[in-house]
Amino acid sequence: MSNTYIPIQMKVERIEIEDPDKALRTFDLVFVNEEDKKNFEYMPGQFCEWSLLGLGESPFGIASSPTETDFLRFTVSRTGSVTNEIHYLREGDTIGIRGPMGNWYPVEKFKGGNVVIIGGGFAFTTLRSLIVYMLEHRKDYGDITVIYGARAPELFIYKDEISEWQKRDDIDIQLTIDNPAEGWDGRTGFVPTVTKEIAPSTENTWVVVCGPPIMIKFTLPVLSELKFADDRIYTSLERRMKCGIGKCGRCNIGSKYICIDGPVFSLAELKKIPEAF
Amino acid sequence: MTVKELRETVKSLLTEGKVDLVIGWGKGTMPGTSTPVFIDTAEKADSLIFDSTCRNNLSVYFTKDRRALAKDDKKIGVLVKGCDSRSLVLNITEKQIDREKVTIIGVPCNGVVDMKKVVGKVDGKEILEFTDDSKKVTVKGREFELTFPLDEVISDSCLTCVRRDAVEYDLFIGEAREPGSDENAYAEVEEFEKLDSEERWERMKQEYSACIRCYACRNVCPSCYCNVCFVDQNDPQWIGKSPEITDTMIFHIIRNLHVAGRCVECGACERACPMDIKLLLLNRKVAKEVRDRFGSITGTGLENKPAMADFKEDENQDFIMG
Amino acid sequence: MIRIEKERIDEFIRALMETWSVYAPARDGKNTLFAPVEDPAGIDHGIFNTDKSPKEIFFPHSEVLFEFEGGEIKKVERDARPIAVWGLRGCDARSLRLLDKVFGSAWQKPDNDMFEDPYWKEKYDDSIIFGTACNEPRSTCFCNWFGAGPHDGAGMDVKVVDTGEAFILDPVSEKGKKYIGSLKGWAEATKKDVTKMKAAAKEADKAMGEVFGMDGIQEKMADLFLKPVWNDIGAKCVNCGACAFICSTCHCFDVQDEGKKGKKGKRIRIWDTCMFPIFTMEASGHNPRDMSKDRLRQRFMHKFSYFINNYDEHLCTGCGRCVIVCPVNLDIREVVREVMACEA
Amino acid sequence: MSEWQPKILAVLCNWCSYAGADLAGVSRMQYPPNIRVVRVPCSGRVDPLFILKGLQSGYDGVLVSGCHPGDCHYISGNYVARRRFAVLKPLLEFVGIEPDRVQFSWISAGEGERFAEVVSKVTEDIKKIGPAKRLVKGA
Repeated sequence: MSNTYIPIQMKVERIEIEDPDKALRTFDLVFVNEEDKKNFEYMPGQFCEWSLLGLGESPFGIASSPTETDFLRFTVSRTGSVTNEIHYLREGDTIGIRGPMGNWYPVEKFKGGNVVIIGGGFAFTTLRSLIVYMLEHRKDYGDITVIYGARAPELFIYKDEISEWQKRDDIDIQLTIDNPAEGWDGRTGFVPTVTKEIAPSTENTWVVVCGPPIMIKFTLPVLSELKFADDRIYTSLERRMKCGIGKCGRCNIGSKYICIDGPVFSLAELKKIPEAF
Repeated sequence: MTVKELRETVKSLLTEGKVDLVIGWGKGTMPGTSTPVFIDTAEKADSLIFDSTCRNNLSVYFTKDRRALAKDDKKIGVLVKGCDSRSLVLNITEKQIDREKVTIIGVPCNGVVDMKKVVGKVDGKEILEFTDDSKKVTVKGREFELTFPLDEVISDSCLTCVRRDAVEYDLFIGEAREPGSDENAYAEVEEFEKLDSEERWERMKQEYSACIRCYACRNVCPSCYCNVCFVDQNDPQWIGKSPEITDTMIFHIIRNLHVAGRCVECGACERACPMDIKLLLLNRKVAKEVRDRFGSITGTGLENKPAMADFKEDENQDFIMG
Repeated sequence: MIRIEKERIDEFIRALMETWSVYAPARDGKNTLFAPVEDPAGIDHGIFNTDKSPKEIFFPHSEVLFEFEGGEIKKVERDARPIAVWGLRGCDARSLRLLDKVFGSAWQKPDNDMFEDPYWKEKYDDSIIFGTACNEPRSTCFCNWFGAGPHDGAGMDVKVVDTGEAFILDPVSEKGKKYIGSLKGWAEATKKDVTKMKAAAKEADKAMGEVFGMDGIQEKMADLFLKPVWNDIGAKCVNCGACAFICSTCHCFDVQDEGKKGKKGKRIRIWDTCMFPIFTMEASGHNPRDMSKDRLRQRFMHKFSYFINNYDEHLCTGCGRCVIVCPVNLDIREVVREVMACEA
Repeated sequence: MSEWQPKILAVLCNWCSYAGADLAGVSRMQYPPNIRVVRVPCSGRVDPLFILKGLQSGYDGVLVSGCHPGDCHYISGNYVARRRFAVLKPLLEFVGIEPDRVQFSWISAGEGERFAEVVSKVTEDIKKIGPAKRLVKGA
């Protein structure tokens, strides 16, 4: 019998520091065993439990796209004891992960439509996965618009990649920071306001929102104002998790478990769940 | 005191607008039980009771996350036995409750019944009816009816209690009695002290190995009101969460030290324990030390500082290496 | 159906112990629980519902998921013998069924491949349940609210009825029939036994309280989610975990590592409960269920609304343990009554 | 066979006892190498949890030492600590922890010699009662 509680072995291949405070690090992991690599199939929006023996586990969204077959990418913010320890990892260290877990952004449904991606801060991880995936299957999708906000210019993650995307003409990247800053000639203002300014067309368009709860809370009404239907808006939820397989009860909201029924929900689904916000 | 007096008093307090809410006891769903009730209209006051089944210490509702209750502008009345009033006094001295906002209503207590003792009297048979007065208890079951003195079935904490009536109150229903002498209050502790060290450890281990870590003892305790209890801290996590004996013992020892000089020995923890652990023995040991060493008896005066927050320069320090 | 005279029950259990690891009601200090049987004489056949629920046989309070040393992971092997449980009441037998829906594979959501829990399955799948019919239900029992009764055999492999002088073993499931069929040297139950069994069942049914109708409770609960009724119900709750830890169906758990990083240690799962604030407290300090009443509501929503939506049953079997242990007498039956009486 | 050596946790206040330990070292005084020192700002900082955690994780004894009464750098830290220990010690004995397992002392910055004596005494006491078994996790 397969045992989903037992982590698989991964090796840290590359580490990148994302922000000047060194509180955000991106890790590229490679599989230690070829067998695990073969069995590991995932989609943008799914997550993994990082498993540090002796410390415990923490869930993180997968930032790499299934089209990037060589590695799994995660970006981890330092907040608690597990993430603190993760920040001490060096290239070459081995760690365990369990996953992939949860559902994913409905990329099949999005086919043939336009997609607006709205993100904030370091919650951009699974959105990166989604963008890379769609760029790889570019002809399946219509216009792709990305609205990405951060508190300050240096707090965007994946900066190099974003500037590469900005050079392309098949994706519209709109960056915004909270307050004007020296050397920044892009947009300023909070994500909900900027979304209202940009006012993407609802015509055959899907929206994915992922960011801090406060951003989501204020962006959703803007989208409704712009006349996006509830079943065309998707977001990703977060709760404290342990088992990741719908048993331990921690991430239970309404009749759903975020770890197996989520983390991706449409606004239409969320409106039926008490406690979702 | 009659129940009628009690209800009438509460009713007039509510109708005269002297209080907005009264916390008291109502009839429970099983024979020999009561349940906390929150009375905010005069009509509801008819559900109030007071008898030997009123074992909850209602001061607990002023602390915990319901501390909002005490901070609201609401004027709150609360029914208290002797021990409960001491909890209130402690919470007032610790600035958790504003004395001005609380109306303390004393009721005469003759000890509260420990249902486990009652069940023991009838060999574990189910009790279907329970009646009591200030002297005796009568229980009925399928094929039996038995009457015995109240004193034989009251909680251990009540057996040695010398402050059965409120030490601080605005109103007292009936006549408040003067406290007795607590000279022999700790005979049980002294008995245990006589055992040798090995024996004490084995008994403690036996007793506490039943703990299921439900924290009912902590949560019913009016003195235990930290926002985040040390046992719930997880970054760093001090104590393992499994029912392993050393983790369990450390939880209970530290909890006892946290309520040292703050425990009123009401016995709410012991009565709340689903595993029937004799929790109070440790509390009483600490209370005895606090009384003997620092001359302090918790919750007996609004002007007293809690013992562990106080000190004297020339105190007995016989336990410090010479 | 076979008949075991009471004097020979130890003999029966001893035979069972040859191939099975047997659990039965026993007294441990002041409390009663299901304990591994070392000597059949130690079984207390007269215990009403054990103080601790039998879920811990299959879902221990603290269970090692695996051990580790450095980076190596080693699964702990358990006793290879299958488990037999003797003396389980109907309510508890049905509780195990409910837990099997969550952990095992007795039931799966139609549109969702549920993960199987290997630690549960390795114990429950091969087990055999000898249930005891309740001859004297108590005033805290309310199994009849859930369509069951004191002599109900659901969730059991073999139903055992105490007729006074003998235990009558009535196989319920295929597994039970096979086992009883394989036994030799026991007399068949007589006509008189059957009459006595029927009389006992009738007597027990009579002793139960009135059934309270719970139709539509899941929608009702959902409609009342934001209503002030929860403030009233939750006012007296002190948020301890006594009800959840004593409950035969509550199954939330925490996963923790014990030991030191890079050294020897183990990953364990431990019972946890939605009643504790720490249950949902996030690393940022934000707690989605911050208030006491939010947590109390979650427990009842799970039992009487969410679980029905997911598994078509209440997550409660009416054993009455929580009614007995609750330190503030917050009676689950009263909660249901209050909810059902409330206008949405 | 060599004699069993206990492992002892010494929690020392920064201003007096730790300085006393320092002096003992600088003056090249001999004392048993069984202690592992944790420096805290004041004996008032010593949470009973530290002591129990020490025993639980396998220390055979715990020594807590602070400034003499009246000498506290924070005026009254050691007075408050003294009350705490006055309750903790009998309570630990009550549950069956050997009396000598956990000890308290006052050692000033100038008492290097006394520090060496105290450590020797504590080590001797604990050697007499043997390895800790009660309250040790996994024992």
